[in-house]
Amino acid sequence: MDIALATLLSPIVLFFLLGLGAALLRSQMTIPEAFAKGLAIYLMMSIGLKGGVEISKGQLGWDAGLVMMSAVGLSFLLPVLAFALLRLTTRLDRIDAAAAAAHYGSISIVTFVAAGQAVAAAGLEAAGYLVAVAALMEVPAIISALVIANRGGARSEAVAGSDKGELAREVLLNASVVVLLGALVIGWITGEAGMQAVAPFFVTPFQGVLCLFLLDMGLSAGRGLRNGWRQLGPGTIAFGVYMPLVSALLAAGVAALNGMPAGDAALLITLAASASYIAVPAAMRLAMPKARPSIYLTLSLGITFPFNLILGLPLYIWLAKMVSAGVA
Amino acid sequence: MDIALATLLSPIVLFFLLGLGAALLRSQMTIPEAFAKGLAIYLMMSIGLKGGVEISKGQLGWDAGLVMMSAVGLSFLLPVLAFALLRLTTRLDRIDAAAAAAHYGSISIVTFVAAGQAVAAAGLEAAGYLVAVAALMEVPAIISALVIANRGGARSEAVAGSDKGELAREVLLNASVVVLLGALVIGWITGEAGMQAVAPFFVTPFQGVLCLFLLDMGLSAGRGLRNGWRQLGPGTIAFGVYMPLVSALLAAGVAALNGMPAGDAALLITLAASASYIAVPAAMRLAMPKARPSIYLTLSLGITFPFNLILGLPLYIWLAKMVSAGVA
Amino acid sequence: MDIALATLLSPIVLFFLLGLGAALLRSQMTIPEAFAKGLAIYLMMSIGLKGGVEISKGQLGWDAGLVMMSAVGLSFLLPVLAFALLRLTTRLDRIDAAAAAAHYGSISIVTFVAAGQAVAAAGLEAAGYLVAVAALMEVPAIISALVIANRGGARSEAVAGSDKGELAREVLLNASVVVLLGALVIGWITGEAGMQAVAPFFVTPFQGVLCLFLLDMGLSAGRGLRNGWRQLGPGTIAFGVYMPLVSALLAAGVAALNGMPAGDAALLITLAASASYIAVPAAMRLAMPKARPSIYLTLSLGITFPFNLILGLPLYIWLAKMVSAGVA
Amino acid sequence: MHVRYRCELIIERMAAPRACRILEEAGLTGYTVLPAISGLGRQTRWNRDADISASSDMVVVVSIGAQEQIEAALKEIESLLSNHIGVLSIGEVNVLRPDRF
Amino acid sequence: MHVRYRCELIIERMAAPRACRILEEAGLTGYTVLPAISGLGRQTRWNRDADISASSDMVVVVSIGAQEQIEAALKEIESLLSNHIGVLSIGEVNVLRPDRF
Amino acid sequence: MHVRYRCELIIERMAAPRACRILEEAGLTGYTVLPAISGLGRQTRWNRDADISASSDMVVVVSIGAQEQIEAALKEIESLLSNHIGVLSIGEVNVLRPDRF
Ligand SMILES: Nc1ncnc2c1ncn2[C@@H]1O[C@H](COP(=O)(O)O)[C@@H](O)[C@H]1O
Ligand SMILES: Nc1ncnc2c1ncn2[C@@H]1O[C@H](COP(=O)(O)O)[C@@H](O)[C@H]1O
Ligand SMILES: Nc1ncnc2c1ncn2[C@@H]1O[C@H](COP(=O)(O)O)[C@@H](O)[C@H]1O
Ligand code: NA
Ligand code: NA
Ligand code: NA
Repeated sequence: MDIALATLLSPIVLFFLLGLGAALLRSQMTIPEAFAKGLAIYLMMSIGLKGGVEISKGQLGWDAGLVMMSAVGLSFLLPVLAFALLRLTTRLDRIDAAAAAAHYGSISIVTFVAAGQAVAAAGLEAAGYLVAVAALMEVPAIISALVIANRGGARSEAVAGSDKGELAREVLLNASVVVLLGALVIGWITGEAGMQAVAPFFVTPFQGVLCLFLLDMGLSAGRGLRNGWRQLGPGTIAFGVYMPLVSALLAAGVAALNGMPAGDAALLITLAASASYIAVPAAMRLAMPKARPSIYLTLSLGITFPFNLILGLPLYIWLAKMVSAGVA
Repeated sequence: MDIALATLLSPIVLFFLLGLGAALLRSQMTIPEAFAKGLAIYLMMSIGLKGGVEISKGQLGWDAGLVMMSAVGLSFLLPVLAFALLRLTTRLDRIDAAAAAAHYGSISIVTFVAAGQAVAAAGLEAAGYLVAVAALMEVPAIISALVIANRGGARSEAVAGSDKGELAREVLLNASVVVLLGALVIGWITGEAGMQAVAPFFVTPFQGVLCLFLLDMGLSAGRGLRNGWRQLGPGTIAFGVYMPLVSALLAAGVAALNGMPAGDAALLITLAASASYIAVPAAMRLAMPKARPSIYLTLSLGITFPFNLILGLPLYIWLAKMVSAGVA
Repeated sequence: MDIALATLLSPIVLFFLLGLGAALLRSQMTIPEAFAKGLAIYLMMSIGLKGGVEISKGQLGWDAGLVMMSAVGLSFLLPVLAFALLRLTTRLDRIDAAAAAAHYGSISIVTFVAAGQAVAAAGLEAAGYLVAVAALMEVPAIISALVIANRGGARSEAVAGSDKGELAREVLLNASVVVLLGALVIGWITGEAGMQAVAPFFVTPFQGVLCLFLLDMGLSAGRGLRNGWRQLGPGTIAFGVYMPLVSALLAAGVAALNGMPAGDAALLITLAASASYIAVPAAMRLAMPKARPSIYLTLSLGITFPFNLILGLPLYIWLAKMVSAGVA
Repeated sequence: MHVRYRCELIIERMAAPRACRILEEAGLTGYTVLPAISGLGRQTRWNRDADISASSDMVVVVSIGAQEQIEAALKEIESLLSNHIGVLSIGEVNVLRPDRF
Repeated sequence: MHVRYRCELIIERMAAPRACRILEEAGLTGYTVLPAISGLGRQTRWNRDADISASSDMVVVVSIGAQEQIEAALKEIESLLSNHIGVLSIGEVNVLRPDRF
Repeated sequence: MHVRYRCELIIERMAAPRACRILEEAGLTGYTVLPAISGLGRQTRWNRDADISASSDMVVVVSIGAQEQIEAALKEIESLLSNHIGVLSIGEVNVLRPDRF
């Protein structure tokens, strides 16, 4: 399959593999956190701006609104499914399972970007409002997971020292929501004209920055795997591989129902299939401190992310083509 | 007014507002200090280089020399005025008033850059040596403020552990003076030819980097306001708005006397109207440790900076046009 | 000499001098470590990619293989020579001398890059595989130095708490080896086509980033000199200047024997003449903790690096032209 | 000099604001938060620069205070540590200007 | 092991060099400066990443020394703290190689 | 509360993993590593942001533990410090949940 090979040999995947390999070989090299965090903000600004400019060109119609609502629905729903699967097939307790489930309902913005590039490489086009879809899918999964976790017996009391609004602020105003949605609106307002001035920073070098960021993600994923894989049973590891496929199928259904064109469908499917590894872990430390990061992070960053990046993407594009061909 | 609206809707202003809003809503998002400091050095290198290259193209005449001297004079003078106004209209004590006054005699390089862009958007041109003017205006205000503070009764004894040269080094060799003047000289030496090689880094992406930096400034300004506004009385807040106007009028007079063209005049006026929020606060911690940062920073970064960025710039350009029209 | 002047007035040298001057004047300005480390990784990725793409265009023949082997030999050999010279002409003890010697057998990637630019400015061309040569020359010198240090009397016992593999991992999998070789292979695989997508980040702004990095190196070198020069006797200081010349002559011989074209020869000579200041110092802290960083760093970063950058490069290019003319 | 107590709480970065609120409410006059870069516990082995999610990062909260205030904070901190990862230790120190604590 | 003193000074970043000079002149053989990321005092609430001016940043200076040297530094540090923001605390510790302090 | 010991080792960054291995092997249940930004010793004066090689950087390893484990680590640490630059100090502290150490 050509797309599969092209994906595998793209610089971003190769740099990810470089980082992964170095970490697995126990290299001590690191990319400073402050630098990587700066790059992450750059990436989100860039994605938001580009999405906003795309939106400003066309018109947001009813169909986009419907897709957004379905996506929010998916994000609410997927954790329920993920939780059920985890409880049935693994020994994770309620809290650990709920926390892991939250990650799978939410999204990974880097996977989304990689999908965007694979979509373009496959000669398809994607609408700008999908960036808004990405931002909208970040949060609902967290709410679902909280509800699931709290239903289990003892109502969760407030943790000592916690402040009423802090969880809401962390969930609704975390860096990725603020920057993604903010830049989207700014791109929308300033449009193509405003973009021209900042494109040499936010558009042209984007792919290269992504390489650097993926090198860091590879290092993180590799170290996470090395420290954490022992805590994952085979059932949990399998979940990290089949859950994205389950989500992808569900999202493909949603895409078919909405009659989405192939490019858009591929991105929606990827969003559903991807798992969060920055925003949700932070929220989980506040909301479910007893859930173990070594479980949910190793799953999401160590297993699902590489799987999606290397094997998932070509599959999701193929699926999107099937779906939109069936529709057309 | 078209310029006003264009300013308000420029990406840099919008990103500033995004940061400001996020901070006021108590988002916890931050941009790592190490990353922001790196960006600040980048911005100053870029500004310095561009100014130097501009200078290398033409010739620095007597008129430029006169403007530089007047600007230094302004920087010495403005703190005296600011101090008098603060003492008359607020309850700040001598030390707090002197420290705040120092900020208003010195300059904000980001405001200067934003003015440069607004000037270009208004179809005007500005000379390269204004960068040198900016660098020259950083320091004199600090000296003025020190003299003012020390005149009040008890001569200030040396603080325990202080080293004779340390204040001079901090004031004359801080990052912004070193990088701005250094890059200016380097741009001057290497000229257009040397610039070509580095323009893809220092020129083309500049605007985009500025957006990222202004997002951070918005976050800082918003947090400063939230923590600090209670300590500012209405008189002090009003000062943060009218003082830039007073400075602008004085600088407009200087521009008229020097017969400066509109673009140059707009930049000089902006420099006078702007208030420092990095170099002077640092110097104040050394020189007047008892002055409260919560006063001078909230004033300069929380009130005057947004005022200048959003409302001031169009005004200063208009003022500059008046002045240079009157001259011509 | 035109090349000499052009080198001296290139932006990168001027920014280095700016940093050096500021540090010697005791400016407190710094570039945050996290930011500088991020830039260093960027630079190595860029160099590696470019080298890899170059290799992908042509064919790696026997001659390249021979050069690589000779370069590895040089890296093994130079520390022996450096050690002997240090022991004969200075009062450094065995450990300090061996540690310093390791730096001179290894290489400085920034000097290599500056040489690449000087070579291009001189109208010469250099082959891509020289990047691989650079990566290969990093490590052997460390091994030589360890052997030398251990031969002296008491066999070194393992330091408490040390882990068998840690030194090997530090030496073979440090950031510069991983990133340089990794990016080289990636560039080789993706070739010109893959490079196009990332060139706006890794190629076009490279020179500008280098300016920023050299500003930081100037600051480091200046501070190192100020703190450390007292510990260096005149013999040691002289070594920092003549050792690169000795290495250059040896490398020129190797280049002649291999019949290398002038551009390639200039780079090989520069590699031999340059001294490491990041990878080897880190390895020395692990392998020879008793050697004093104030000696080897001041030598390598404070004396040899500026010497090579400012005076050495034109010389090495001239030498390379002689050698390749003699060959042809 | 006067005897006071130095309370040092090694705690997850995300939970630090909760710890700080507890200290503030117990009447301690101040605290300072220091970053950490890596660590080992019974369950975790973490490294700041090697984990892009930063979800295992710890910080150290140091607060100098009088016995009374520290005791007032103890119970709540114990409760916090029943949910969050962390280690509390309290040492005796001498301070200048005792009225400040 | 031998008894020495651990002097910990939480102080404004800009004033830290002054504190360090005092320690050095008092004959202490060394010190180490640690960064802080946020804090609360009676007057300030600061956060390193949230203040672009960095003018409220604090650092922590730790110096292990003998009683004599620390006492020699105390008066000057007290004077420093009358101008600059900061908190000093001194605790008893045990050290190896006592001749080094 | 219960008496335990706070072991603080100021040590070269490159040698910190060695120190940590020693602590771990001695049976200490955990440690936390803090970054330092500058320092002065009898031989060195260093600053993190001012040295691109980072070869003089120090870190601070803090470990709270029981006397027994700390004593078990002492000899090896002493040996480590005969090779590497560093300062060890041990103070008495009170902890909650003593069984954890
Ligand atoms: N005894 C200890 N001394 C110092 N830090 C500790 C100790 N135990 C745990 N920590 C810190 O707390 C984190 C979590 O510990 P744990 O909950 O035991 O896995 C570790 O990664 C360390 O950073
Ligand atoms: N009791 C305390 N314990 C620890 N740190 C403190 C304490 N009091 C003040 N600080 C630190 O010193 C800074 C200034 O304190 P203040 O001068 O009281 O506003 C605070 O922001 C804290 O970082
Ligand atoms: N007495 C001390 N107190 C705190 N830190 C110290 C002390 N002595 C040395 N250090 C730290 O250890 C480093 C090396 O010290 P030295 O081996 O004495 O040159 C210094 O740069 C300081 O960071
Ligand atoms: Na998902
Ligand atoms: Na001004
Ligand atoms: Na060499």
